[in-house]
Amino acid sequence: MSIASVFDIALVALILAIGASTILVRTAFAAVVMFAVYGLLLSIAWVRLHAVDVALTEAAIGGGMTGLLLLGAVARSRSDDVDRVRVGYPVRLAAGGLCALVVAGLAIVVLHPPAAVPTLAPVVMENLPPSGLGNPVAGVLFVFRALDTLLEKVVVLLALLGVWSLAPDRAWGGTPGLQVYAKPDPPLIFLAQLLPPVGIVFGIYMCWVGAKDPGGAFQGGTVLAAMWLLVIVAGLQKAPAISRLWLRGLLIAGPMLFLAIGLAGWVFADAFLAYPEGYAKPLIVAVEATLTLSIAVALAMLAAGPPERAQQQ
Amino acid sequence: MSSLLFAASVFVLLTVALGLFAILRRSADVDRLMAVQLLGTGGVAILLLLAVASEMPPVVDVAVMLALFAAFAAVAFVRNASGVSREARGE
Amino acid sequence: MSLVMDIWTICAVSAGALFFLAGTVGLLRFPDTLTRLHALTKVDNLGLGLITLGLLPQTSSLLLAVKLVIVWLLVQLSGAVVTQLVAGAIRQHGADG
Amino acid sequence: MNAATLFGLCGAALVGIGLYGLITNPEPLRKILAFNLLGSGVFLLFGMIARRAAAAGLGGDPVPQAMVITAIVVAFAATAMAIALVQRLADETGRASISSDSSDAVDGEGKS
Repeated sequence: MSIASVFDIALVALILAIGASTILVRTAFAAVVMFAVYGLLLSIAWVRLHAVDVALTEAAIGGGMTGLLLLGAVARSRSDDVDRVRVGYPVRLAAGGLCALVVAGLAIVVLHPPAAVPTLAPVVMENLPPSGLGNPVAGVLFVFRALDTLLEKVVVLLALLGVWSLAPDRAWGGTPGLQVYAKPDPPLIFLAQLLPPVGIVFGIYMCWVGAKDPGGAFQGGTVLAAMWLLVIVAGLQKAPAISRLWLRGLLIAGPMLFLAIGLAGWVFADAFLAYPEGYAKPLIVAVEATLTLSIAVALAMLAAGPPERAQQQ
Repeated sequence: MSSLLFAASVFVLLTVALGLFAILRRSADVDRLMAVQLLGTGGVAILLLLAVASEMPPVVDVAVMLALFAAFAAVAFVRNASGVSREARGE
Repeated sequence: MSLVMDIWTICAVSAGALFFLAGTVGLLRFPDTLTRLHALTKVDNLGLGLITLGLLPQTSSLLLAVKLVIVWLLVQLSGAVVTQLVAGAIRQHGADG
Repeated sequence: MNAATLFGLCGAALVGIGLYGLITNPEPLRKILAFNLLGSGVFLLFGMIARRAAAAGLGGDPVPQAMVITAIVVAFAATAMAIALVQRLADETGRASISSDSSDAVDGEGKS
């Protein structure tokens, strides 16, 4: 057994243990902390699977952003484990049996791969050079399956609309409930002044390097979102009211540009979302840059939750 | 050299696992805050070792990401843990 | 020359790994939350620093080497501040045994 | 056993763990967490498929990898939506659990 497989086995064991403790631990707060740890560990697993793009996304979203999102929910429903309804022993046993069956079924599928593994990698590599990109994952996201990526942005916007529309009537158009709970905290303010410059540079770098190496608009956008949230949480800046025009403009700028270029493709390259020859890379970079901003704002607003306070005039 | 660096990453992974176990054994919520912090340093060390051992330079970017978001998550958790208690005391 | 570099890498990385072990032992053995926090952050940051130093000669480009140092500095900085915050939270809740 | 298979099995086990949590835990927040766990198990299965299909000098098939990236972002959006729903429910009804009022064991599962 090579030392690399020892690493993999240890990592898998740790991931499973942390995953199980996410389910079994008593308080909701502890479960959320475990889930953040789980997300960070999972990004190491993605590195071992040679999927660095995914590792970047998982570290950012699975580890950090989902943690913040869930925490907001925990903080507001502090009724946990006081009079928690426990599911009875027979049900748990039956559920355990069912889950064991599901796992067994999946394991059989995993252990019996098809004789000829289907792969699209050669096709991707063959068609990548005309786009001018060097990162095959970015190629799939922005050239071959651009429609998926466009629709994904729409899904994120729809989810944001859904979250916003869950606000009580009096708070509509107001400020999200990302409250600054406590008095200003000097170390936190220090961090919120020092980390964002680093983070913003790294976010732009992610977006830029995404054309060639692992990285891209999602990863860059998530970093920017996190830095913005950090500044808000530290109380250095107020969360914006969701009725602000600049906010809404930024939200739709990326998808709109993407859509416009897609429609223009009909005229200039005779297919929706096709890029005219020779212009593919500059167009993709432009789309990625705007998408990074839109994703940053959308993810930050999703994590901030529905508006809770009416806008002060 | 590569297998040696792998061995080092296994070692660090095991110490991180042990550390997580030590942290999770305690029942207090504040103790758990340290788990993220532990992953912040240990996870970065593991990723740097992997990046050099398997000659995948972009993995260093994952390490940066991990460091940034471990700090971010830790801030969110601390903010939350302290915010709620202050609210409960009516400050 | 490369042999010297390799020996340096081996020494520094092993020392770094040992510091990680020391940090974990501290986590397991120290009596209260604040001292455990101390063990966790100081020792682990030192371990990470040694590992980074050890990896520097093995990097293929200067840019990568600079990036490694930046990662370490970033962890140092955020680690120091986050530790302060955690310690503040612990003091507020009262450290437990 | 190679690394891809190992992580595939890990994904399968995570699906099981997530499913168990989804069924047995009455708190909506914990259900959302469990569902995320289940989802990440499925993502790992995709990762296994991508890794096995490594060809043309790549470490993995980029198509499933790109799908997983999209999926992670969409899962985040869905989680945000679910949390907002749960919170509104809690605000309206004042209850943190979606099991029915009787603490009957079977209901905890059935009403979710």
